[in-house]
Amino acid sequence: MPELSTAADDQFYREYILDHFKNPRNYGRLESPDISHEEDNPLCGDVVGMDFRVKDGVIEDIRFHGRGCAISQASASLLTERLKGLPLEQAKKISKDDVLGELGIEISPARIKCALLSLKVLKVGAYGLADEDGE
Amino acid sequence: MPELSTAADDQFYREYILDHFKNPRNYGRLESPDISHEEDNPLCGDVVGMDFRVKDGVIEDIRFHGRGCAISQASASLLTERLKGLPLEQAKKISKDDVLGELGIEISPARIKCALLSLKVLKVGAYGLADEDGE
Amino acid sequence: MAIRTLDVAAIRKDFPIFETGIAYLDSANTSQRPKQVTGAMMEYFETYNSNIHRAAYRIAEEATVHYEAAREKVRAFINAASTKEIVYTRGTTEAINLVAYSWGRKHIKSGDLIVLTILEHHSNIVPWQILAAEKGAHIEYVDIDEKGELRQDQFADLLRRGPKLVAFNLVSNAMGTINPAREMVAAAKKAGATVLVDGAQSTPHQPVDVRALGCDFYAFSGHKMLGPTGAGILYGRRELLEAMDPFMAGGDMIRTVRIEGTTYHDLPWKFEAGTQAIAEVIGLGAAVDYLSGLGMDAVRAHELEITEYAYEAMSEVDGLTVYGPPPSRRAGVISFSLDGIHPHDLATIADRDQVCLRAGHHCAMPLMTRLGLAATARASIYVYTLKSDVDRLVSSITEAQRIFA
Amino acid sequence: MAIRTLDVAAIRKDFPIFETGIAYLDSANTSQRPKQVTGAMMEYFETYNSNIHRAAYRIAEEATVHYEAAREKVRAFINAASTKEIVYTRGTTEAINLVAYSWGRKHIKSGDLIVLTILEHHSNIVPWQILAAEKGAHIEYVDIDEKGELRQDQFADLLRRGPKLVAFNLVSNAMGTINPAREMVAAAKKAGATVLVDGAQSTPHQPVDVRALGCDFYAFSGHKMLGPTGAGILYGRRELLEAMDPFMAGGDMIRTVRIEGTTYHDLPWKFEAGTQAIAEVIGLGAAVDYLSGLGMDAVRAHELEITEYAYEAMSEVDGLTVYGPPPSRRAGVISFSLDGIHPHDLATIADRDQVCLRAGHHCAMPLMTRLGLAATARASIYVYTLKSDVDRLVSSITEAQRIFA
Ligand SMILES: Cc1ncc(COP(=O)(O)O)c(C=O)c1O
Ligand SMILES: Cc1ncc(COP(=O)(O)O)c(C=O)c1O
Repeated sequence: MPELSTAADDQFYREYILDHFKNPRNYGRLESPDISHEEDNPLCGDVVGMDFRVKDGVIEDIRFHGRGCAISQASASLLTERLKGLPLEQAKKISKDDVLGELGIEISPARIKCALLSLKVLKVGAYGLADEDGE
Repeated sequence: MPELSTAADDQFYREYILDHFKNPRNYGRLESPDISHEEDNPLCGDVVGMDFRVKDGVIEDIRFHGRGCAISQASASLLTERLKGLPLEQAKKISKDDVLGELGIEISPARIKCALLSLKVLKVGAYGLADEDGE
Repeated sequence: MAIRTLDVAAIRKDFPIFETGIAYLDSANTSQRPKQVTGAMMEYFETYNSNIHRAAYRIAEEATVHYEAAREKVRAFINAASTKEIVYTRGTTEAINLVAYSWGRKHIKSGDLIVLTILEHHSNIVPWQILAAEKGAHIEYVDIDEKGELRQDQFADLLRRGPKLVAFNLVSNAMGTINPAREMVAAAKKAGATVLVDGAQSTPHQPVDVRALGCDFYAFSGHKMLGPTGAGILYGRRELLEAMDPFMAGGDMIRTVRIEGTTYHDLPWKFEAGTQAIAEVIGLGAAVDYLSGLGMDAVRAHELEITEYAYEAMSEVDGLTVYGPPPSRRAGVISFSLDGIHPHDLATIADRDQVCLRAGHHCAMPLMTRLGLAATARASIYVYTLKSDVDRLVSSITEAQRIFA
Repeated sequence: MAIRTLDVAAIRKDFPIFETGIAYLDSANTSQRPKQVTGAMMEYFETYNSNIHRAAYRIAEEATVHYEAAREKVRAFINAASTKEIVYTRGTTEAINLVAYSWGRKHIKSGDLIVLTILEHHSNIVPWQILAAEKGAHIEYVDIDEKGELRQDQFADLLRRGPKLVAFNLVSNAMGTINPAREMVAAAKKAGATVLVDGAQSTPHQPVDVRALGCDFYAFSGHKMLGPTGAGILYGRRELLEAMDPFMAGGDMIRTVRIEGTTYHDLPWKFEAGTQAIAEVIGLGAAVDYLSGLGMDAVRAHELEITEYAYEAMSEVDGLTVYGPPPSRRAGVISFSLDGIHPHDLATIADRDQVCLRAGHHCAMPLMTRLGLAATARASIYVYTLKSDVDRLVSSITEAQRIFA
């Protein structure tokens, strides 16, 4: 059998991922946000939405909401931490690898979509980039 | 491998089958026959037709024509020999096994249709029995 | 007649994959395949590999004989009247699409009613949605009650409106519900409908008799019943199949092709265009032999035993909800959810223990929407399932609860 | 770049069937399959057997990875731009029917012209006949000249009439003619037609580059190129596939299914409804690896050598007529007839010597009618064919002539 990146390693549900899942940062909604966008992953039902307040090109405040698996929700929570206070221009440069790297665990192909859902919300919502190849 | 009836035996092209193929009996057409019918086997292009003269329920004269492989033509020739002078009522009783038996060789599944084409001409032509299951 | 019991230890020896140590609880998705099935395919590949129907040499005749012998095995297995009623397809999905195209395009008209159920697999919904949109027909879905069983009162009401077609599964893949198919077919026929039964989940797991069932069409997949991928069956009553136009066209399904026009072959070959999945059909024949050898009553009895065991074990887990009816009225499918733990996370944790569990919508999104769920976890069983597979699942669940506590 | 030569003795060791002693001269019908292909299928069955795309455990991911890796192999093999353009089907026939349904039903209108050739296989005729009859379109067939090559003058005339669709095979299975496909596609595209190329006989036997070819659709079968039965390919240019409706509907080809309506998955999965022929696709991937390893230039060179040898040997037989062009312009297919001996009788006699020869209309009845023949005998070759296989054929022919003298 070829080597596959696999979820079957003990690191998968690392403490801080579980922590972000159970105690999501920046969770909730903003009142009259400048940008608000939601995406879902119909295959597993994960939903992530984000509200942004932007001032002088900087993400001044951010909240996310949603439901779904630990990966999708922890990944959204982690992303909001990174985004808060970031110039939009820099936010644009956040890549898939950045997000996966931040999770710090091997994500199996079947769970990649969960991990990247919040990035999709950012890309499509905050600067209208349709993530054309989905994944 | 399971045992199959097979064409791969030395008896297949027995002398008298070749003889019937090369020197077909009752070959040709009848003038104003009482019954005339033709069938073909589109898959291999075999054609057999028969003309019958019937008097008092007896096949008084018969001719066949056609083209195709040795099996189909020899089988037609053999069948006409058997039919000539036979009451129609008895002709009706001729079965597949009779025809195959008369050929006296093992016919492989792929060639059964060749061997039975002339019987089909008899059944459909002489007394309108659609041979509903093909072979 | 006493029902034999399965010798599961002996059965498992026929499945080399179990040497990997997996607890395979996803048989409703696709089953494992025994050596007898792959061996029949390998025998074809290595000793008489050739095309069927068209050739004039020994190994091709042998291939043809095996290919057609499998059809007779399938016929006997579901008690159809004739092999003319057994059409090879890739699986249930192609079988249903064949009916939607060849029967549906001809018979469904504007304003016609098609009755489905909320329990259906996408393969028994989407082809009808497309057909209905094309023809201006409309679809009604029989709902379920709180036990996950079809609302027969509603079904009766819908029948009163004279549907042209009624299509439903005998067993739901998403909840395991065994529908009262015989009664439903009888009522639908009485109402004048043509009836298609999706047998994808029933054929592998219980005795099936299409004539007793009385339906017009019956579809199932080989890969869910120990056969290889790539081969499945459409059963159709002969009069209906005779009156239908071909679905696909090409080699082998024709009698004569002329520039001026074409005539078609007899049943069942009229519906089998092009080179078929020969090795796979031969493998399916071997799967039918294998199941017949076990006895379908024994298969059902074994599955009921494991299902009851699982149902009980899982009922004892705090925060675990099982969907659908009690074991006696369900097949070996247990759909469930855990408070606070997403099914995908559970499946990933189970996977660490080599427990193969399905998580998702099970290709039954309308049912999920109806239940207000995005996804469930699903354990499904078969002839090779052990009680210890269930035990392993339960300990994965416990482990997940520990992690997510 | 020097073309490698095939080590046929080594190749034959990969095909256990040759231990039976057959001289297999029916590869245009279906090829034999090497251990590498059946081995890849067995590896799936025995170590990671599971369904794809839908599951959340390791072996299912492994199955998905292999299934999609085969798509990339096929893409590279025919030099398509993207794996989105590679759709799995059962074979050439299903691929062409998919286009006839999903593209044809939408684009072919009353009065439209469809151009085919008299060299076509039934699979590239009958779907268009049915479509034309349904839509009130009509079909013209490009004829052949006395050498068995397409009459390009007539093709040019037909193009002037602005056909909507042009469909033809790159290599004829009945006569072996290699058509000047690149020029024909270019001319047809210039005339505004959509172009489908039937690659069933070209893909296995010569290098293929669909982008250089420039066609819109290209169809072929795995089982003719060392792959298992049950898996084939439709290549389609992305814009065309994007704009097409799904062919079959069911599991896996959807994004969301709701009672109110359904949205479809991205390419290529939009066209892959239901459980696919997973093991077979994996086997096809292994077949592509095998052929790529040999090098398609080397494959063609070997076949040309054997074809020339056979052509010469058979030209020396009294009363033997070979149909079609000289070896340099034909693939490894030799269609012929013997004076006074029906092809079926010849095939039966050859079979006694374990020589596997095809006899019949080769699913090309319009061509047979055009040639005034009911059937021909056909010898066809592949990577494993030896000159001694040809010698055995010639001695079977001599034997038949002795018997029928
Ligand atoms: C030129 C050509 N087209 C189409 C086909 C049909 O292929 P399949 O039977 O694999 O669908 C064949 C082979 O039989 C062929 O030779
Ligand atoms: C009830 C039901 N119907 C239809 C299908 C579709 O079967 P297949 O994917 O083999 O075509 C399935 C399985 O996925 C099923 O469980």
